[in-house]
Amino acid sequence: MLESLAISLVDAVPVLSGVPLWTITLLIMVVVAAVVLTFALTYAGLATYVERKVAGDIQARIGPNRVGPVGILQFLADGIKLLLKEDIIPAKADRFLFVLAPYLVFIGSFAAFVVVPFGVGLIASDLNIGIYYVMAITSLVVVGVLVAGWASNNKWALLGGMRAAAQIVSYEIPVGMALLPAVLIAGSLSLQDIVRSQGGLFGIFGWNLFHNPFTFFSFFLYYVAALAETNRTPFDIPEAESELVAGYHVEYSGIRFAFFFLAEYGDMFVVSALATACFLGGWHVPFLNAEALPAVWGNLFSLGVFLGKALGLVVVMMWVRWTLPRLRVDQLMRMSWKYLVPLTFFNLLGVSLWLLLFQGRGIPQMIASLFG
Amino acid sequence: MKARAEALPTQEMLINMGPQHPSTHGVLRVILRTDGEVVVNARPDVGYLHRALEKIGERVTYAQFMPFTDRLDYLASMNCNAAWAWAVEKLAGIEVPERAEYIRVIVCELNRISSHLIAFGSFTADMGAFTPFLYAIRERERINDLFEEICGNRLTYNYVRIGGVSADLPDRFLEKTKEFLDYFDPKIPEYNDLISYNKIFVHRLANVAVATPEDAVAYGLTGPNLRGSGVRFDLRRNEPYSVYPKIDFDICVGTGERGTVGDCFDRYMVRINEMRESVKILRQAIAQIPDGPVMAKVPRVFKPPVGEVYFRAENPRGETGIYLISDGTVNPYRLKIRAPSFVTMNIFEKITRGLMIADIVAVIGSFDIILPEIDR
Amino acid sequence: MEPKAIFEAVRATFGEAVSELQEEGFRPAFLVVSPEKVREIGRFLRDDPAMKFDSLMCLSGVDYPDRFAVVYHLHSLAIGHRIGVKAYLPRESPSLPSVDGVWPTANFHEREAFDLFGIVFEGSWDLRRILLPEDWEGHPLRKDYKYPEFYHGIKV
Amino acid sequence: MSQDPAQGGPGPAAGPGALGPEAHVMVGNADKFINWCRRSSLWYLLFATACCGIELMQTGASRYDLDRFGAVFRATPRQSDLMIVAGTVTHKMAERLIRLYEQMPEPKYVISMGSCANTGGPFYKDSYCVVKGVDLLVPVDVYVPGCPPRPEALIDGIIKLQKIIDQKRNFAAAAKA
Repeated sequence: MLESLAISLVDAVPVLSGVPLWTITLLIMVVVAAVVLTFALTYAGLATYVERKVAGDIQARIGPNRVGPVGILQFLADGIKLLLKEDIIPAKADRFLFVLAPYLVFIGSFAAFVVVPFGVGLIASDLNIGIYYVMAITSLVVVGVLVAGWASNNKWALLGGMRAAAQIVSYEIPVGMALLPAVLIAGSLSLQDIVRSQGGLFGIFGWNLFHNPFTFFSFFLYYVAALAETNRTPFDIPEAESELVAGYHVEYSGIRFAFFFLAEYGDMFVVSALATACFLGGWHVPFLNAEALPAVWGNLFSLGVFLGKALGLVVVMMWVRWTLPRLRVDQLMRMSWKYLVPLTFFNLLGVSLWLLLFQGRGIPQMIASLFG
Repeated sequence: MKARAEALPTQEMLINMGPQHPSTHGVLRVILRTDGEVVVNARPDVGYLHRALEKIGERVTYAQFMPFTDRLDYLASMNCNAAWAWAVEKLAGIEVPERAEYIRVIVCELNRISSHLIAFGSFTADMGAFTPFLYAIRERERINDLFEEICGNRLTYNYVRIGGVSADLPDRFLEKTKEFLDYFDPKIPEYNDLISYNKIFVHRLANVAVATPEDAVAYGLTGPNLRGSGVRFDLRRNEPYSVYPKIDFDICVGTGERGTVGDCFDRYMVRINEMRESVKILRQAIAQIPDGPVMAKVPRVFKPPVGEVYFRAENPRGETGIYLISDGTVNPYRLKIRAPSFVTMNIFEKITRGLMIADIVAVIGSFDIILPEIDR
Repeated sequence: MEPKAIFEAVRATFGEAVSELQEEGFRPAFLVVSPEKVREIGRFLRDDPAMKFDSLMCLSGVDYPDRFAVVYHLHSLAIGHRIGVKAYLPRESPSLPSVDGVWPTANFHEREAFDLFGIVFEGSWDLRRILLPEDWEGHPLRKDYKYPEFYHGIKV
Repeated sequence: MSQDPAQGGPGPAAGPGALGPEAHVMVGNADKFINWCRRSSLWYLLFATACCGIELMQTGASRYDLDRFGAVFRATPRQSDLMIVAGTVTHKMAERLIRLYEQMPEPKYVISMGSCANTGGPFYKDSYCVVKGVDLLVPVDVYVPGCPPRPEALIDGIIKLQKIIDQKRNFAAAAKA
């Protein structure tokens, strides 16, 4: 895809004709990566600010309001401050792994942004195995967390790392199973294809959420399991401030800690984006087809829609965090293996049978066909 | 499966929890021996806030010790003030005007509410739900405002004096208290909706760290912790002092409504229900309070007769006992404070065996311990 | 049960080990017992159906002008009466049997008395310093305690 | 840049001649920016020893809301910039307190909150085991008097600390050296 883009660029701009094609491809790659990363970091920074504001609102407080207008530059101050902090590596820590862990977590969380279908044409790389790519690359997070817990040579961190490993491994299964109905309906693993499959019918009844009762249920199963995968309350047992002090990142300071912190918000966005793409129709909105708009407007419009939906889900996560207490580690495991895993399997079976019986048509389509 | 478990050698881990830990409520240290997440043994190590109150008590006069009682249990300063005053009055045989006794009961019950609010809030925060804590503080601030009006301070009040209270209630204080009660009463069901009966919360607490009634008595649990184990015993009723006999209220006990009698949830619910009872007591006390003086004639420095007194009062954390020995001079000869939290920590090692690390936090929170009282 | 009656009943069982009843000026009244019999008397007070002192409210060490004492305040939840028990000890190497087998709650109190007075409770589960650091010198609540100048290089 | 900020100190630091005037402007602005970041993001260690801890909690809670100033609590010393010593420090606690301070990454600040932390407070005279002021253990930036200080007083202490941070000269000190 990038190569074809490079060829068309060379065709359009004659000056570039002497430059080897791979350089241009590489350049485009770098530019796309920079754009995605900038977006991801800005989003993560702003999300911390929004989190504090949401928390403040829920808790009858104000939240940050001194740093910049209405406190919006808070994330900048926090970020630069963390960057300038002393870099501490504990004496007894495993230096190499200790340094490596934050990058693993960071990469695991932000590399997933590559396949997020932000708009009609706004996708860094429309992989044909998009969903599997996300599931695979986000697994890097658990490796990073485990490594962080181990390398810190701190018992709280170790407990946190172990909890994280057990938790994320358990919840990968329901997450994957809950996403599969969307794949079945679209017949593709590419996220963009999945989004496209949800158009039509006033733009809202095509959503997989309303396709049939099983997918409706699937969305909530996915959201709960995904909440657990991002280590957010009520499933934040790897950090569990009141139990494990700060869990796996208890020994991390400065910018290394910032990586963990940003990765958490990155993760939140990724799972919300997946939910949006697979169940909430991605960038589809009622009564307006973004694909029919002129390219620039269509892209901008669909970007806005997609971000609106995904960030809405992120805010719901924050809301949940500041409302619910935390599960215990054994209850967490029980919830995954005894409830979520069987339910998602059941759901998958239900969706498959539905598709088989009704030739892939959802309830809205059937109703629509009833009325001609 | 069993053979495999034997093939994998495991080791117990020694974890040091505290003195700086978010949920030890201060500088408590717990030495955990764990097998993975399961606690084999949790031994409390106290004394990080030992400030030698008992030694100080021997070196100052009876009246001078009053400010130190504020710092004995800073979440319930009024109750500690009053307990000290009652103990000294019993030793020296001082009669207190009735209005002063009513004022003491009013401030004590207000402080009981604010102390239980912190217990409720910090407990839920320990369980991972941070928001109820801020709601509790929001309500507590209003009680602080009331106390600020009567004595000028928000935390360490030093309001009760030996022989009465330092000043009469300010204008409109009783009306404002009533307004607060009207505001506060509907909040309790709101807390229950928000968190008490939350499924996760109940699952975390029910059947965890059960203190049987026999154990609770043998290990000297008192106050809400004892009542949480289903023992109907309240010093305000069973060994009445001050004007409590004239006031009608229920003793809240643990009923095991979501698990076993004496589990963490029961101890928690006893506190929630006690706030409601305190509201009831306050309404009656406000209705009954007579006019009159608020201070008996007591010289600033006085010499009680030779003798020994053990007085105990029902404080938010349990029974605060004061053992006073007078040798007829202006200073106490010996002062021992039987602090409820200190005694409570005794049972900690016994009931935490086999729990998980997350439960340790729940146990500490459900006992509502406070460190200056443990260490004095 | 009145203190007088309790005194008579305990005296009937233990004889001279219960030497006097301190009543005037003492609330609650005290049975003065000989220290080596404390555990037996404690068990009797707890188990006797007429006594049922199931709760040890407080256990304190006291440094009287010429001798130490360990003071037990007992209360019966079942019956509702109270009594004090006092055992006088010599100032030189004070020690007496531990009662933590009778009332488990005694353990922390005994550790505290050991820490602050240096009274040794024989047969205790776990007699260590509780409030002060392990390497602290002296027992601060003794009347003749001299404040140290420095602790670990920090001025006291 | 990793210079000890304590060396900076208040007042003009960079000597003339070492750098040209344009460089001074740049250094000054960079300093201002860094100081702004540091002062706006004072994460304090969740560490309460005694009574003042309750006032610290209430300062962070609904009515006073330290979060307005960008100050949030962190449970681990590794991620904190500011240690608010809230309450009495005993000799048994002293070593732990020093260790906590040492675990915090530079630049770090200490606010001594309340009379006990300032001087030993009411326990100064008769107590054998209270440290007579936390400044015997760790360097203190701001002392907040009171027993316990009101939340307003603590907030004032934090604003005072922000002013101290404003006066630090990070680059200038480095340029001078």
